[in-house]
Amino acid sequence: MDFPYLTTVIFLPVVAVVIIALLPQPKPKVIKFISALFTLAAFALSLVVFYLFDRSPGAIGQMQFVEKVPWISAINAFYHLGVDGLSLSLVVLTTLLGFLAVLVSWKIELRPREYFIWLLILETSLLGVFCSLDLVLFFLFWEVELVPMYFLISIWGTGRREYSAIKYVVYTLIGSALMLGGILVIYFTTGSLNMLELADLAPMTAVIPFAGIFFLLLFAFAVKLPVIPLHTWLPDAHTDAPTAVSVILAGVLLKMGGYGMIRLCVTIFPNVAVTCAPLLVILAVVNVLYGAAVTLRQKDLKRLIAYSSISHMGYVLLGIFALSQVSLVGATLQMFSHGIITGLLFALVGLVYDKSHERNLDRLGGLARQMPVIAVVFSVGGLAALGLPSTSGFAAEFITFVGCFTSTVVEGIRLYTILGVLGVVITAGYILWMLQRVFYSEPLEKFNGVPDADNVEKLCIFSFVAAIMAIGLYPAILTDVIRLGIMPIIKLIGS
Amino acid sequence: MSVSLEHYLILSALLFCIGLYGALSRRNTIVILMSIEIMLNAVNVALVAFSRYIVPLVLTGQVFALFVMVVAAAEVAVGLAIIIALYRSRETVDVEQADLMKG
Amino acid sequence: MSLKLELLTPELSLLIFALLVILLDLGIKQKKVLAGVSILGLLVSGGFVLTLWGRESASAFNGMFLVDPFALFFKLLFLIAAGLVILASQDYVSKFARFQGEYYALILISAIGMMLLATTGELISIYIALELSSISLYILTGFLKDPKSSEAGLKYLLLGAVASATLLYGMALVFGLTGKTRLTEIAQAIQTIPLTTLLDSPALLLGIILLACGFGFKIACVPFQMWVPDVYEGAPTPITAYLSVASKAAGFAVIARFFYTTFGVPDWLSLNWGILFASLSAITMTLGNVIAIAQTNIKRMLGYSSIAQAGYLMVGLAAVGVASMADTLGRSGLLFFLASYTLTNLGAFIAIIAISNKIDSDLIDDYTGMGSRAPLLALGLTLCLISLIGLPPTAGLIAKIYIFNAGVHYGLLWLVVIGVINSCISAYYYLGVVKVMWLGAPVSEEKVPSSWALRIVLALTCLGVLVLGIIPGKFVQIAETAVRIFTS
Amino acid sequence: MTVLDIVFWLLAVISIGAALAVVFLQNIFRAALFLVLCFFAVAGLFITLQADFLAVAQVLIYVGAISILIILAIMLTREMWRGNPGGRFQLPAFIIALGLFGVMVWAVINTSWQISAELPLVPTTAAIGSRLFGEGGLLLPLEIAAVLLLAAILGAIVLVREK
Amino acid sequence: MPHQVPWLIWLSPMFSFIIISLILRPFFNHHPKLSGYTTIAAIGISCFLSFWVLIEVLKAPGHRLEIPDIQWVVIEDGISIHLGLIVDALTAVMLIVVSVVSLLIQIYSQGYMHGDPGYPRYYAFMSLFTGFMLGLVMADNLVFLFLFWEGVGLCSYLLIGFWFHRPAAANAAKKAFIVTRLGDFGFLAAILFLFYHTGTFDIERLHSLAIAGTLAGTTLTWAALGIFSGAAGKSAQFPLHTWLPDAMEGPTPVSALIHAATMVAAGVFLVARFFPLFEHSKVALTIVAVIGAFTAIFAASMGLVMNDIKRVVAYSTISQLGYMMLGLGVSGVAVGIFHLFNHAFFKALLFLGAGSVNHATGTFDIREMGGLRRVMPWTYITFIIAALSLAGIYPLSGFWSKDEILIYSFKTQPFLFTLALITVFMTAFYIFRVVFVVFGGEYRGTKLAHHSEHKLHESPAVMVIPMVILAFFSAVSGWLNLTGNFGEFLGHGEARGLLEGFFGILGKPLPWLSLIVAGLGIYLAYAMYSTRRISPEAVGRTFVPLYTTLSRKYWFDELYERIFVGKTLVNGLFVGLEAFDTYAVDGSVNGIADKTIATGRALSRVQTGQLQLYGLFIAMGIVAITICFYFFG
Repeated sequence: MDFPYLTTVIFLPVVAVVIIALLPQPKPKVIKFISALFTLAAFALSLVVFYLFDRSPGAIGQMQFVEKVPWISAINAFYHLGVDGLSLSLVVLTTLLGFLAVLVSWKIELRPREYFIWLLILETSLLGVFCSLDLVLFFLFWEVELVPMYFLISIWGTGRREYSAIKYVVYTLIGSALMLGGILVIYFTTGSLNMLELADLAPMTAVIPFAGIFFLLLFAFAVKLPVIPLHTWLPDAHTDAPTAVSVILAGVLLKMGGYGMIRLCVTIFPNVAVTCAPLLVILAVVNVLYGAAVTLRQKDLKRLIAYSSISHMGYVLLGIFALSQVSLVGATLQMFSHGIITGLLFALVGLVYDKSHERNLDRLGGLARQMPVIAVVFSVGGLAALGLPSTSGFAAEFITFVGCFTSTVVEGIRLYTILGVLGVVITAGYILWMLQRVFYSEPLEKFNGVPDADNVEKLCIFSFVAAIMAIGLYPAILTDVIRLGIMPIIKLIGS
Repeated sequence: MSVSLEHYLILSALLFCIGLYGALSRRNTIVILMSIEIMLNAVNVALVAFSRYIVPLVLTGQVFALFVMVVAAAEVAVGLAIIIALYRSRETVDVEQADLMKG
Repeated sequence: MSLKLELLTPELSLLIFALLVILLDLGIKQKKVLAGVSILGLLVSGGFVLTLWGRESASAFNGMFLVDPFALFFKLLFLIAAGLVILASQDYVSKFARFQGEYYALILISAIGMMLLATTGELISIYIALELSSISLYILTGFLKDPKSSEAGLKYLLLGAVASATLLYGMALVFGLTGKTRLTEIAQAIQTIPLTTLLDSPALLLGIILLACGFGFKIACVPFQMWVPDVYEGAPTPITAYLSVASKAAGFAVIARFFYTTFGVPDWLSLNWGILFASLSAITMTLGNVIAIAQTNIKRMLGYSSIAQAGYLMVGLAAVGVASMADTLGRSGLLFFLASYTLTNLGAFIAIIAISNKIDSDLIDDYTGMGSRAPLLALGLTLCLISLIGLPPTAGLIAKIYIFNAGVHYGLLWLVVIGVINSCISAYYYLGVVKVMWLGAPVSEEKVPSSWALRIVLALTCLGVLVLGIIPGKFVQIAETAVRIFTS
Repeated sequence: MTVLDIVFWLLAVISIGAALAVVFLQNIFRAALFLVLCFFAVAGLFITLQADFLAVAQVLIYVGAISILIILAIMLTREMWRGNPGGRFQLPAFIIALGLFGVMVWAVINTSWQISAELPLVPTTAAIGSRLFGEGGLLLPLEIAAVLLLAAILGAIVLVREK
Repeated sequence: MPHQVPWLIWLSPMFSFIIISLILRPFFNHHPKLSGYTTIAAIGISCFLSFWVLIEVLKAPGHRLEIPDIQWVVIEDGISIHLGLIVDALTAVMLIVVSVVSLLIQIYSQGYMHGDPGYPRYYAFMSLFTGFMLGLVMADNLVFLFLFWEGVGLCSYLLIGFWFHRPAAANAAKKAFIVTRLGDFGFLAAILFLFYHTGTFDIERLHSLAIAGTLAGTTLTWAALGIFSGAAGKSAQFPLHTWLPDAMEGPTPVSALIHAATMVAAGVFLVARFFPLFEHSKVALTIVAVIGAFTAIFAASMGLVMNDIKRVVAYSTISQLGYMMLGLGVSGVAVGIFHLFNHAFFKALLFLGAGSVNHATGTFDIREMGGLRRVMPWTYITFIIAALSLAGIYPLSGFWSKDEILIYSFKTQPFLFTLALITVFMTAFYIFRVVFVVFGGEYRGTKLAHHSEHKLHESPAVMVIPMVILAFFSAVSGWLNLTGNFGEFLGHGEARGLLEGFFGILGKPLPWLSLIVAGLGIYLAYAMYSTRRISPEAVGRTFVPLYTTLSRKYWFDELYERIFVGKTLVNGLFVGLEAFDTYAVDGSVNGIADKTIATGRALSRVQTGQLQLYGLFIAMGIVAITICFYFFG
């Protein structure tokens, strides 16, 4: 076995945690630098992995950078890591946002040591989820994320942070609880926990019907994604979380849901997925339209962005359960794209709030004069969110739409796709309305002297913009890789 | 009708239930303890009866009953000790007043 | 008849040390020595257990005293628990300075009782061993002799006596049906009785129910759980820890062995009590968790939590019942869960002992700001609570996966789903404590000191919790080995 | 109806009556005395069951030790004047006890007991001795019982002595 | 010709945008002029190359050049989206229009935007827009086209909202974007629909499929209508017309370039680009014609009563775009595009004129103007030329293309012809109303004190010269088709001699009819606003309901914004959904949580501390379990 790339990527943040924990009385600056350094290293290494990733046709359906060590032999569980196109894109997303989240947190002054420790652990858990090929390992990483999230929201959050934190935890726990049930049933039906071996499970007698297992798993992912009506933790958690956590939450955590749906629900139970797809597609459209409609009513800037995520993740759901190759590629790209776009938006909301101490849209206004850089970047982010071509938002949504519309698997998918497309118009509505309320019209006197972004912040938000534009202008960077991961899954559906 | 195992068992059950009723309905802790002793005696009746009717040649049941007596003695000793300790601190042996902890 | 003394060495050595402690207490001024001697006794006993580990299973006293990996596993567990409790008592014993010797001796004696409980295979011995451990614990519960402690002792004793009387009646019925007292013989005798359902022999049915009730009292399952919160609250905190961990484990040990050996065949019989435990399990965990939410006293809260945990453990028990004879999963799950739970709960109690001792309160609200007043203790407690919820990277998660594994395997998916949803509910109140400790502003800036002994114990338990959570492979294997004897 | 039967019925009535008296008598001291009576009756029942050694042990342990202990405790706690009042759960306790009794009777009657036709061993003392100490005997519980008594004594001392 | 050159046409302004935004704006902000020069240079290059391309296309067989593609993204095995350029006659014409008008307007803007703090931003956006617009006309597949399509929409948004601190501008920008996006929704749907049926995004491939009849029937109709919906949004056709008048909140050169000459015409271009599809669907084509004709008269009617000079011109633009649609609908690419071509010049000129007037007076309200012919002769003359061209007066450019539309519609759709003819009258009236009010009579400006201190003055040369050039084009651009060359170039035309073309038309009755109608319009305007023989106030009073209806724009804004978006959606349906979300969904979750906690409290009250109760539970448990077994065991 060569260099354990994935293990290194996953545990680099933990190394930083150990260092930070062991330093006696470290200065906040030191902590921040260590965190930044290690997350950057993880990002760099993930880029190396991305670069080394074999894109040749022979690599289709192959997990790469596989590491497999026996772990709990009694239940046949392995420390089994590996990436394919699907997970690789999300790994890169996670390391990128992990690094940027550290930058976003540069101004943290309250208990910085704990804060960065939790943030780094969070990153590790997310990376672990995307790299695990063993169900128990997957579940373990899946659950690890809860603890840091709880602390991060409830200590460093704002507003009703404790309520939001516990709500988030309980919601996720219920989901993962059912997922655990599903995983166990799978294990006992097949005796295997290996995600690769489980692909396209041949019909066999299980304790409960396959559809039951499918929905047990799906529920967990639906909570994360989130799918209406399991979504109400999201606005609360996003709104009350500290900025960097909102970034990660919206940027990566929601993707765990989409990833899980593709990796487990669709891959293991393709036939059930096909049967249930019509229902889920309808839910997806509801997500898109309902989410957008409710977004339009929000008065709190952060809450607005949060609700917009619900709408945007609807496209992911739509793409996944349209069950065509293109739609799945689109959905994955949409996950990536939404990650950086919403990440950026939350980072910017954080900046606006830090500087103006105001998040209520009714009391904001005219900030474009006082913070031009933020205004410009916010506009770019907003436009990307509404799917303007040349941004990643468009590439992702467009590919998703094309995939859905041409899907032959689901009955009536075209109508639903068109309805989904309609969501784009509402999106434009709330994004532009928001931009107008925050930045346009006459500058308000109370915001005089409010500073614009400083250099660290600029570095951070410009990185986001660069990523958005890069993917938008040339999505093939990712789609070529994602496709490799999606193709074998689609073959399952065909069969 | 000749006396049989069932008779002893029903007697035992009756004694057991009287003991139980006493343990659950009396307020005086010492009476409760006495009721529990009745319950243990009831069990002994059953044990000895079983010994007599089921395995008359092996005296396991009787030995069992013997051990029960020992345990009963120990239980009573400790129980009374605790009651006295409680009495010292609370000046009562009324079980209904022992409700410092609840909820 | 050969006594095979070497098989008895763990219990005997411990007994000797218990006596030694009592004797030393008479003459020695430096009471710390007593704790040392007790620990030494536990170590010696543990050493003997380890020498027996890996040998062929053997028995003494005509098969009444069984030395198999299952028993050894539990013996080790009790020894570890007793050791940790004694170490954790270091900051606590000042409250009853006069009786330290008796205190340690009783802990050792009750440990002996529990060890015997796990190791005996005969009705009378089981009964006496049960009483031995119980009576020692009644005494320890009332040890403080303040109103709360005495009240707790009284409640525990009276209810315990009623429960043991019912247990005894159950034993009597089983004895009456079979004429035997050794479990294996009973099992054989039952198979000769021509039965197709339990209703054919109501006495057997009643016997099983009464036994379940008597043992259920020990493990605190619904509806035999109501003593738990009151006793936990009133008892000296180290004893609460001991009760919640060792006593419960002993209960599970004896139930697993008793029911499995005695009522393991025929299958329908096994299924019957399997379903019984499954139903009780569902009610137990739900009730425990739901009521725990309402608690304001941390010991009471942990009391209800331990009821809930018993509920999870009973999933394993139910799986043992529902399972066919050939499989070990339910029992090994039970064992692993118990090991994990023991460490975790002890860890939590150790932290609580340290904190309550200083702030002189068990109210959760008084834990406000502990994160800054006693960061290490708070961290340890947090970790243990997280493990109790069943979140990674702690033992709790693996244990839950493992035990639910068994449940799912034997078609108890409904129970597992109830179980996992219960863990979600439990997050609410466990995290409530965490929240108070880390989020609230401290009432005072005063640090909460703790002795080195306590810190080390806490660190050890936390380490154990983490190790079991991250690399559980080895320990799962041990659990698997420990139950294999049943299959042969 | 044999003599044995008559004795049984007599003892049964006495024991039940005494037990009821224990529970219901308001004078707690008298209740204790009726407990002694009950124990005697049970000892008599043991004799009807050919358990002569046990009967003696019953008298010694229960009547001689336990009852005295209880009476001592009654004196110590000076609670005589309060009597033996009923608690708040009398009715439910009665119903439950009745229910349990019903269940038990149902179980006893509906079970086909494998009655052995052999005659019991008499006298039992030697047999009990060999059952305890002999080959295949119950030595283990005996040893545990010793420890149990030790623990109980220890506990009683600790609990009763002043702080 | 090297293949890369056409790419440079649209990339050159893009580079300009990047240079301005990444280098000039951050580092050379104290030299704002640099950005103007950069833009002008970049667009100059584009303009130059456009002419080159035109020449190449003219020379090329079949009037088209082959440009190699760049693979953008592979979406499925064998199916990939390419970025490629289509360079044919239509492209060439559009390139000329866009680059020339844009270049002139950039030059003009140096004067108009002088001293504005957002000067570099203005030029950055303008570059960006020009780049997108040039790309739009060249894109060879739907995705690429859509990219540019949205890109110009974005620039329109940014430039309308250029003075974002004015709430009206911000609102207008938002409105423009959303309304056009509504149209784009149809366009996007059509793209998906076409791809679903054909598996390709390639425009030429779609053409050939339509021509071959593979793509036909309802499929084709629906696709065409989807495309038209996009076109209608961009070109502000009824019922998506409401955004364009509001878009006048942007700087005037922006209105000239984007909202008159180029972007709004992109809708017309789009229909032209997909004309083979429309051609094969009678229904679609008819709908295009009807919508076009209706929009023409509908917008013109509102133009009659507006008092804001830019709004008059804006409604005129909508009306003229309707004309172009009508042209496409009744006759084909050549006619519609020919009008687009001519319109670009005179309409841009009208806007620049309006800008020039505004530069002098500081207002757009024609009631505040008057008598400007004396102080602003250049503006006056050029404006008159543009107005005459718009009114379709022989031999100015507008005449030629409008006449063709009238002729064709007369042949095929007599009813639409009637509408078009009435529109001619209105057009002439409203534009000359402006001319007479603004330039005739005496100066009436009172409001703007700071302007009255200065003398009114002619605009600087940098503004006037582009106007003059445009005036030249406005006058003569129509002559390009005298010989039928232009039409033939676009694939649809009959050759004739130059003189025959120029004078021969006067021999036919229809042109005379339109000339007379236009003349009447001008005369009426003259009578009402110059000589005051007819009192406009009296007319207004006579037709109060009509006047109100027109000046309130048929209440379409109210209908859309207040009733539909406001009352029905945002404050209606969405409120309901939000309430549902808060109270039903979240409420039930919180309710369950609260219930659980309350249950916990209640149950913990059972724990009374009475140990006998606990004992009761034990005994009860035994009985209950036995009973359960009895009944269920």
